Amino acid sequence: MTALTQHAPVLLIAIPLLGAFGVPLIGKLGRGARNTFVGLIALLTAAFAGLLAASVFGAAGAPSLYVLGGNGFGVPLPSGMSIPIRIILETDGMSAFMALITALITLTGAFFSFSYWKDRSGGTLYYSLLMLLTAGIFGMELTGDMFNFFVFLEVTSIAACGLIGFRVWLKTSQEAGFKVMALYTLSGLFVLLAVGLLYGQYGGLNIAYLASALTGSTIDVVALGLLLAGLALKAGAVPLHMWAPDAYGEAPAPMSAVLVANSQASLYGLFRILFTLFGLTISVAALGWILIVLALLTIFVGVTMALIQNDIKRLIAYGAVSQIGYMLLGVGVGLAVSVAKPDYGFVAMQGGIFHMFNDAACIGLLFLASGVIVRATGTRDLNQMGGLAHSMKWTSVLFLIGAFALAGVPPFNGFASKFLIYEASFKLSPFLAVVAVLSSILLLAVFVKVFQAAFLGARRDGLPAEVPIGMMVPMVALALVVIVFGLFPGFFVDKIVTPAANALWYGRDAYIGLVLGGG
Amino acid sequence: MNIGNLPFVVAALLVAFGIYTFLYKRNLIKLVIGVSLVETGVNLFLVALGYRTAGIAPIYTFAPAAKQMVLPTPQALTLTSIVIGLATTALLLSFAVFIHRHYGTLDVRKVKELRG
Amino acid sequence: MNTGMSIIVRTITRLVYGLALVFGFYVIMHGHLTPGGGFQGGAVVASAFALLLVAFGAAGIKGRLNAHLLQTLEEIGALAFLALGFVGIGTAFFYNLLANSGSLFGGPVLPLGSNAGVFDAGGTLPLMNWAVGLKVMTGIAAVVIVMLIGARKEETE
Amino acid sequence: MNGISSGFGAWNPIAWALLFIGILVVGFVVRSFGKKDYKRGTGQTKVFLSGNEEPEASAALHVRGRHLYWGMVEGLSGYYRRVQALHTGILSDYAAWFVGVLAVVFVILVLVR
Repeated sequence: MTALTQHAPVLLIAIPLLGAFGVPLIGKLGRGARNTFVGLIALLTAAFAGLLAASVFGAAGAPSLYVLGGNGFGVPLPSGMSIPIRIILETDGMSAFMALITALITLTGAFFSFSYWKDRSGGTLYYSLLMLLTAGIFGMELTGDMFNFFVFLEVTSIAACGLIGFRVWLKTSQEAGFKVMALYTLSGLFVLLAVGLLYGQYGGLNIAYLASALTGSTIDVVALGLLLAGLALKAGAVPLHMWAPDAYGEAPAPMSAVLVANSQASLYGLFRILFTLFGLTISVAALGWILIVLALLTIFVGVTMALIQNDIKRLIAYGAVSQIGYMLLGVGVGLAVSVAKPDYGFVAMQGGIFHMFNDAACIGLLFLASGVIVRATGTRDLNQMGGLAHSMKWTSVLFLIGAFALAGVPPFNGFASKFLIYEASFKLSPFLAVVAVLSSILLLAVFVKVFQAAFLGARRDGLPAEVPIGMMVPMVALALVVIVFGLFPGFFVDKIVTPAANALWYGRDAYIGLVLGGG
Repeated sequence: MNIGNLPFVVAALLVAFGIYTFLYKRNLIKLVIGVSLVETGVNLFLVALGYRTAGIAPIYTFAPAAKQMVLPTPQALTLTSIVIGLATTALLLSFAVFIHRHYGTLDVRKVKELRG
Repeated sequence: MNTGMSIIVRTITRLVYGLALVFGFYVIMHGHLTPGGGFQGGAVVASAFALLLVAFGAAGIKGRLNAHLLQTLEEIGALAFLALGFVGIGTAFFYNLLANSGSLFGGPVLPLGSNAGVFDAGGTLPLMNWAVGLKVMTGIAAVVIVMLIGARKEETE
Repeated sequence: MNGISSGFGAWNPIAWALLFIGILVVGFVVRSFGKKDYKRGTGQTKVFLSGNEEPEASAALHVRGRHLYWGMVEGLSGYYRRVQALHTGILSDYAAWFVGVLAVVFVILVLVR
């Protein structure tokens, strides 16, 4: 068991990759064999994510190291070297937290797809891309190396755009695929440029080494700007969010949820770079306020644009964009005060990080439910729906749970994290809290619109039947997560969120010291 | 100006041309070319980073024979970035093929069904 | 266009094709000794395939290069690379189990200085080069074939 | 264990849920005081719509998505006109936003450094 736990970080990347390249071969044996294989891979990945989280959170989020190809997996510096040269995976509380999110979303997405994608062709390629995307997201979250971060970023870009444009017979999906791929590539290249700038100055690519060597020169600041803008685009912060509704709206429904996990991984990369790589070598107050401004724009524009959408998936997509803003707000408040480190800064960080998990669970639930609705009615236009609650009782209840949770209605999980964000941002400036609360209320209004338009109304002819059990089980699982995290937030905040926030807020020295020794 | 800085200037120019192409050209294929130009600029920047004056190719057995070797890491980075660029370009061009099939045009200003 | 290009191009292609293949496989085989490796060699081999496609057209190579077979080989190459990573998992992922072991590819590292290099060294590295080379040559060839066929459809529609 | 505290505020969902259930119980108690001698199928149970006839339930009566929040969208039409104009659907504009944000971030970071 300990050996498995020690190898968990690399297995989290290697097993989905095995799945990605194995699926086309297994797929030749038939559909049943393929689905069994994909399910097995998804379960194994989730199990290893659980193992990793158990070991990391068991050690209260202390960082641990995995060196690829070394004489031992914990030896970062070969004899006679002062710079880590091998490929390094470094996991601390934050990485393990993100790995849990990714495992939850990809597992439910894969199992939902078995039923959702049953009567469509091209399933083999679909699962292959899903596995590749999973591997890429895990890679982004676990790597301890800037260049590998870029590589995994591009792996997720390619796999994600393959999935967005997967339905080649749909006009709009091709348009979305081109736009998203072009913007992802452009932002990815700027990230690479920043990596090059850092390498040119310090001669290393390891995050811990770079963090120990950074001086905060003008070139460092330029690199930071490139990284900030590039990753903000991939995370979908306003005004760089225009691709996000296209992407989430046009991808197959379970993949929209995985794309949200992908955006969160980019957000994780941004936080890792701001807190661990740059730390206090730069003006954190200014950076924090840049994040806060982006966050306020994201929250407000996302919600108000969601209000006027008539396409159900595009509407939920704008809702997802606005939730990215809450994470940015929480962590931005934390970053803005991270010199003085007052208590409310840490609370804000907790809120922002906790919201990542909660958002993934309820947005995942909503996208799966929207997939059910679109599949059942054959349209995405809200104006042509109505009365679905007569025949799809369970789906409507699940949708309502997801919508309430996302809008921050107590006692669901969205409220628990938003509560922390409201309280802490109020301490910094009441205006922030006002915008956050107001937008939450607007978001509830948005989902009242969806619920009224799609589920309520008189019984009509040709109402679709309740969804098969294969699609119901993943949705129920996500709804259970939403409710349990809503009813027992204290437990989860103590056990997993606080170590994750600690890793960013206080963990820089430990992160560096683990690789370079001493710190 | 030091002649050794010339590659960096060229890299910056390539990136600038690429962004210009991306922003001001209307044909989707030209947009892909713009992305490729940016990528080439970044790759050139990476390779130029690793260059050492009078350095030799970084072959292990030659190590003591020459004083300086060109840094191998940026070359490995460039190679990886070329591989990724190949995949993204192929994907973008396939999307362009399908867009032309569906929309009958490659004009970026007319491919705007998804808006608002 | 389906019948390929002029007789001059075809004749030159027949001459160059073999050379390109040999050079590509050389680059793959010597990846652990000289600059180059799996991707570069694979790209050279794939360029030979692309040359065939351009010179003889999609109809000319019909039945000789099968996109499905190429994709299967690509998966096998990728899986072989991952399997080589798993070989060393007793120590660490990607650990070079064969290096300096005295078995095949486990030859000793040569002393420094100009020499021809020994093919029988490097442990799992040459094997990884082969895996990557297989993946890249088949992958790029498959991409070229699929895009060519797609473009042809476009023309005839 | 199940509550969270931010140091200046606290949230306990179990206590909230108990309170919620308590309020529901009170509601049912109040409801049980209501009149029980009404007759079904008479005017006593009919929906009162300002004296108008109750329309036949049908799908045509359904308030559809685009009708909801019409007034609010109309009231904010100035804002929506501007914001919707930004989502042009043209890829070059999106990329221009990216370059613009990059420039602003550079200026801020280099100035405050």
